[in-house]
Amino acid sequence: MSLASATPPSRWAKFLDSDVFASFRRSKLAMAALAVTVLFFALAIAAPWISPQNPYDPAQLDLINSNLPPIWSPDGQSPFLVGTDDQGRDVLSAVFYGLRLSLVVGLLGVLVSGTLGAALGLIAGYFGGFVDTLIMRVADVQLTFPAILIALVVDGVAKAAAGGGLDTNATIGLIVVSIGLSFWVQYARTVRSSVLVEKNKDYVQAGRLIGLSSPVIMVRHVLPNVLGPVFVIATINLALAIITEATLSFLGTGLPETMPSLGTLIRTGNRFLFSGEWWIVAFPGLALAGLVLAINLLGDWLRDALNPKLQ
Amino acid sequence: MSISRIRTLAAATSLAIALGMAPAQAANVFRFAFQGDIKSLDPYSLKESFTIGMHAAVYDALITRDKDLNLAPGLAESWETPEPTRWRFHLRKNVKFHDGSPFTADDVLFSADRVRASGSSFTTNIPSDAKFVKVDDHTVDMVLSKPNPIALYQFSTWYIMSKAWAEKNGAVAPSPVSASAPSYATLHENGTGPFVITEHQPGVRTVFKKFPGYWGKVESNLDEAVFTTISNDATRVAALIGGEVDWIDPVPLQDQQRVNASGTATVMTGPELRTIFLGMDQVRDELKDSSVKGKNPFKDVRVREAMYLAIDEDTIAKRVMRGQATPSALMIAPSLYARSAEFKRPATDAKKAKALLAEAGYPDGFTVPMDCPNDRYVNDEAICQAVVSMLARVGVKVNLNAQPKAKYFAKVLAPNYDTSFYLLGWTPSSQDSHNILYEMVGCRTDPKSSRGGWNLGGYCNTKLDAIADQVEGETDPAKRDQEIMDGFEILQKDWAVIPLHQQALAWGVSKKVTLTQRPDNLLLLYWVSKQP
Amino acid sequence: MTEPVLSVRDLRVEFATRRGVLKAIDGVSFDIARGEILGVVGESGAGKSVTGAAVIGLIDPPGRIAGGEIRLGGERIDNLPPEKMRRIRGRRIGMIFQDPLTSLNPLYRIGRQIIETVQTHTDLSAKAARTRAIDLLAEVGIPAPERRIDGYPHEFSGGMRQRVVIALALAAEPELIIADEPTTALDVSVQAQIITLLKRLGRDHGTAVMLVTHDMGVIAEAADRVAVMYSGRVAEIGPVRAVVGDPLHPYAKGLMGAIPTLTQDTGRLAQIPGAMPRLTAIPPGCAFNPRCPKVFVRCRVERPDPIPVGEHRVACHLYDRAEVAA
Amino acid sequence: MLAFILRRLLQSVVVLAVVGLIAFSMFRFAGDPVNQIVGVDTPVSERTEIRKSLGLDDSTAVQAARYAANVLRGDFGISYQFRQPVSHLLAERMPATLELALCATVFALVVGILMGVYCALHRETVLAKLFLAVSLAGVSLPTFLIGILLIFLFSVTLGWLPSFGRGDTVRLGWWTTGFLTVSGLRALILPAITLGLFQMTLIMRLVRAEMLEVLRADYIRFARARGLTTRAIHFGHALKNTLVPVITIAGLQLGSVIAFSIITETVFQWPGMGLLFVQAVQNVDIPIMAAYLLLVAAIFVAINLAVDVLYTIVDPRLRLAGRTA
Repeated sequence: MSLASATPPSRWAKFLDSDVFASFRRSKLAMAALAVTVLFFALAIAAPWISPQNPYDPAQLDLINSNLPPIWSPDGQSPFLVGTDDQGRDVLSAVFYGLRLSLVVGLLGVLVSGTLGAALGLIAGYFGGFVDTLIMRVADVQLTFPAILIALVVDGVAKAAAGGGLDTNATIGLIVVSIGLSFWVQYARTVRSSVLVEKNKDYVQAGRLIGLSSPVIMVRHVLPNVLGPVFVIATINLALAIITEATLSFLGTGLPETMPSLGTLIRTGNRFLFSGEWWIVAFPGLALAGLVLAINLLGDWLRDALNPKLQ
Repeated sequence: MSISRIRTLAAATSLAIALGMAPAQAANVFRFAFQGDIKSLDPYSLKESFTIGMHAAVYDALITRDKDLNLAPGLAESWETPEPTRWRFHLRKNVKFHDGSPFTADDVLFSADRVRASGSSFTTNIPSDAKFVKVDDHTVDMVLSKPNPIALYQFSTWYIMSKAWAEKNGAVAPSPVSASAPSYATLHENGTGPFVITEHQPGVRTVFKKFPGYWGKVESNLDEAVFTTISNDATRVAALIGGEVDWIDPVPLQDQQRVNASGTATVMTGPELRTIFLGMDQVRDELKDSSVKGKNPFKDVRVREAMYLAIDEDTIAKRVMRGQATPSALMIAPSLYARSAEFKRPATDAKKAKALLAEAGYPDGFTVPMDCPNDRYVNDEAICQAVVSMLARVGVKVNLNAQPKAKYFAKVLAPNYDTSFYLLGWTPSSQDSHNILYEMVGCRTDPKSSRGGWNLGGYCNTKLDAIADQVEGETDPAKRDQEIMDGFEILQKDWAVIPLHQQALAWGVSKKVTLTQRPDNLLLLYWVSKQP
Repeated sequence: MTEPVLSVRDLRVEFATRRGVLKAIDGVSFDIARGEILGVVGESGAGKSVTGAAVIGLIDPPGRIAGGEIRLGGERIDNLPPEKMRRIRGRRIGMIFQDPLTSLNPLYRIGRQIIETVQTHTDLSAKAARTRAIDLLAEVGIPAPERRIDGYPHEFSGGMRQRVVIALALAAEPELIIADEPTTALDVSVQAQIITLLKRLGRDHGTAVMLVTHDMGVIAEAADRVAVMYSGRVAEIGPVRAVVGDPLHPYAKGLMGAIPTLTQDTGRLAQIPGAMPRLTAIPPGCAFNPRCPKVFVRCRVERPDPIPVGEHRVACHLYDRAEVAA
Repeated sequence: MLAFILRRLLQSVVVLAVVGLIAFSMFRFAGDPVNQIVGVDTPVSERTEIRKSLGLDDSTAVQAARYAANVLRGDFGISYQFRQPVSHLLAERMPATLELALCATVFALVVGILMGVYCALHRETVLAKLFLAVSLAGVSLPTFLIGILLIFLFSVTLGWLPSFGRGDTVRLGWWTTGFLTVSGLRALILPAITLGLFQMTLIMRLVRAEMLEVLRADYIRFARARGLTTRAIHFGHALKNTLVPVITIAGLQLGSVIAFSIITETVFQWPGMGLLFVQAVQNVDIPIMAAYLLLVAAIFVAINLAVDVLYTIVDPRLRLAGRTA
């Protein structure tokens, strides 16, 4: 292809020259979305070092500081930049830590559902027949239950099994499992249909002919070709997972108030919407909306960029 | 679509609109919303304040309570005690049930049996040894085996049902949960009260209409009252402010200012009888999920004292409850015990708490799980969170497990008592201290007895049990109060429980409405009036 | 000679991309007379299809006609407003695409699609339009057209579908048909039938046909004249007999050496080493110079203009009188 | 065709059986219903008796088998909290949920398709970009927050629309409808928008993407080459081809609309099945929970089936008899 050039371009140079990157540079919106997403990730990672308070350490909360407005109001107090909630928790710190949790839950949920879905889709598409029918029927049953119902079920069962309270890590695990269990179908269907297309292509047939085993063919040859759509779904599902976690919190099966995620912060802050203590819900709400919006925009643009038909 | 079809449709629509709107014409309708539901129309099925209040609109009791919670004549015009163990009730004449049948002594006897039958939640409303005897059609005697100073205290929520109606509709037994068919009395009522229920869709809406054949004079000027469940706090407040309903309960603490500022409604607050308190497991030899292995720190009175002293109830009342709570040294509301004022809450002292913990062998504190409901009491979860952070400062690390009441109660109540540290609220149904001494802090060592049935922590002091038994039979009020005082002192000395406060009632009431609020938190429609 | 049906002069089509403006068509000129079939041939990317699209006014952004003129029956059409151009499409210029499988809307009966086209361009009643549709189907050789008219595209074989597509292109008796690779997607046995059909229709109706293909065999079989395109320019144009039998342009020579028969499609120009330059990298001078066996200095600096040589017109410095003289 | 439907029916039955089993066995562990049934001072002995009479002491298998047998007879048991047959309660609540879901879906479809088509046909306009941005914002906020914000704006601040409930309803046989009264229609607006918003943005984006793809299709190019009017091409050819996949998604979405109405019904106190379910979860009302799950599954399966059939009607390519699933 590029026999003319003396030194083959580096991967990075190739990327910079690619259509994907070009379309990225062209889209100011995508750039802004990436900037916001990176910023949120950075805040989440840096939360312990940049937060004035550890909102998860009850010993650092003092009721005396409860319900303080943002610092620019007459009653605002340092160091509570955007005010405190009803427990004296610094809202800004809580938002940073909440971002961290929401992202962890979202990323893990996407990881679980993506892995599960991609694996099942590969298997279903590649082997076909009974395995395919079985997996896709299970997917049908699965689709009957939205994430909320699944979470209620999983939560109830787990709590009953654990014989009562669960610690926060277990709760995170539960939500991740619930999200994983409710979002895998989309991956499975996408991967399956891609596999159905790919598996009749020459290179897969050739792989079979030279005696590669099925798992090798699937993982090494088919999987890379379906990763594009999977990545798009994952991005959009990350946003969805974060929202789902927030909704679960609204229904009371989310993360506890002592270790709030953005969703829990909104649920609790929601109580103060009418009372004039708007900052308790406004900042977590803005953070959540901003994060999800940015990720959605990225995913959107990514889908268009990776779809050659739309070029 | 042809013109004629459109016209037909339009006509049908306007007809339907007319039908739908018809009842609203000119009638004075009171619309009200509660966070929960009217669980059942059977007055013996569920002991829950709001439902009991709703039953009071359609059913009458022999003896009722007036606006100051004093006993007052109901279906019994008057009563006397010819002997210490015999009560004689003179029944009101010319009282009719909603189906038109007359009220007689037979109905009282029937109701007395039914309320104590299996499946009733109100068995304790009548002394268990009481025998009811019909003297004549309008006179009934109640005979007890021993004197009982509080025999009539719970009569006001024992509503009289019609014998003939129950028999006709197969509702003789209190709604049995396990029956394959629903009980008639669950969905229908036939009381003697000032209102009839014309429509009852469980969980959706219930319509009350004035009963024209009521025996008494009714203070209320309502023609109709429509009840709706609105469980979401924000929606409920919005409905009140928007004028869609005239009354809501509860108004969340943080929204009270806004309701008051709305111009259309105000918040009506008052002390409630319910006491919120914390309990600690003193039964198990090793706490569940605690860092302390092989022993139970709560068995050490110093640890219990430290827990008590570490919790700053004044700040909780001021901040979490926004001043809508009365810190309490006792497990009972001041209005229910004359000598309450003699008890003081020991002052918060974190330093002493730390010292006590060190002395007990926990210089670095310990870890303990805590159970807390999050939809039962006013700001219950927020209180627990505040407690967690206060205890954290003396080194006790609490893992809070706040859950909806259904799950919470399933975990902590009998028979499992699966809790190490919990928050609970309690209103003595007899409105008397004996209930506290017997059910809340009595030893639960005898599985056959109901003593200590709600003593989730299992605190046990036999001296206290003896006092409780004394109190039960004591008829001299002064002596009785002294005995109760002795009991409460033992409790305080043992740091058995950590009483926090009595929460305040908070009803949101439209400015068009006048009504009466009692500390027992019953909404009684017969005292509700609305400017038409 | 009467005025040609289609006359293209110095046509230039550009695509604005982020890497600059690409000249897809650069100074193309040709005529097609009534009843004549002009074959346009070249490798993929040579600009054949773009030329066809430009003539029928279907160049979509970011592409645009940057210069030159297109005349249909003497009337200039390259600068018409969109609505006027739309009325010409289908009515005066018909088009046939490569893949009959995807050219028809799968959700509509073919009858509906033909009637819709007929009614767009004529005042025929629904009933008359249907009769016309059946006639059209009969004319392109669909058996039992009065029955098949109510069939869905997926019920037809590939060849039959291409016949339907041709019927659609013919629906309003256009003066010009642009057939863009009409046989490429078909079985070899069916290809000949379609070519025969096109030839017959052109003859019967006096329709001018612009037959775009990369397949020299088809050209040799069907076309009256042929234009060889290379990198957006016409390398050589002339009667089929002349161009095929005696190609002048070195590229055309190479191309003719690769003529496949109808039964054997090589498709590749194995005889000419190298590949056509990408539009982003057209060399200065003659676009063919890097591959040309007879390249000389002038080819690398000066772009050759088409010059008449006998019946041919050739864009090659070799045939410049000055060079010949020298 | 018949064989295809029969096979689908059989699969549906299997799906329902699995869901029923899962639902039952799951909720077998969801807390102790006895505490919800009895009063606070019911002694332990009585609780034990109730537990026994409810059959809660039997093994899970026995309880499941009993439940399955009852369900087959149309008996979903008696609700613990309402002490009414569950089938009766669900029937009473179903009209509210179905009317809400219907309105939400119609709203989502009409607005979603219109906006999607607009965005596809006028890709680069400011309005199209605005639609896209708004649609993204729509999916970026949790439903409950949107509902509360709508209440805050339209009920509390502006006082235009009711914040809860169905308004006045008219009874038509066993069905209650809010369509025939002014207050009923007014009460529908906010919940339907809240519930439909997510689906609307989804459909809008789907329509846009599909349409953009269809507009690139050969037959659209061919249609243009035939000189068809823009209107005929966009709305005659492109739209119909766009809507084929949209039907599937929208159909499947109707199922999730019903399930997602749980949140909307909670926020707006809409007296439907979702609210009943949430209340049932809070009160550990197992019969209602299990019946609701079964019902949602049944509705979903039915919709799935309907979509399959509809699909074959719309797309002639699928009408071939020899279709294999």
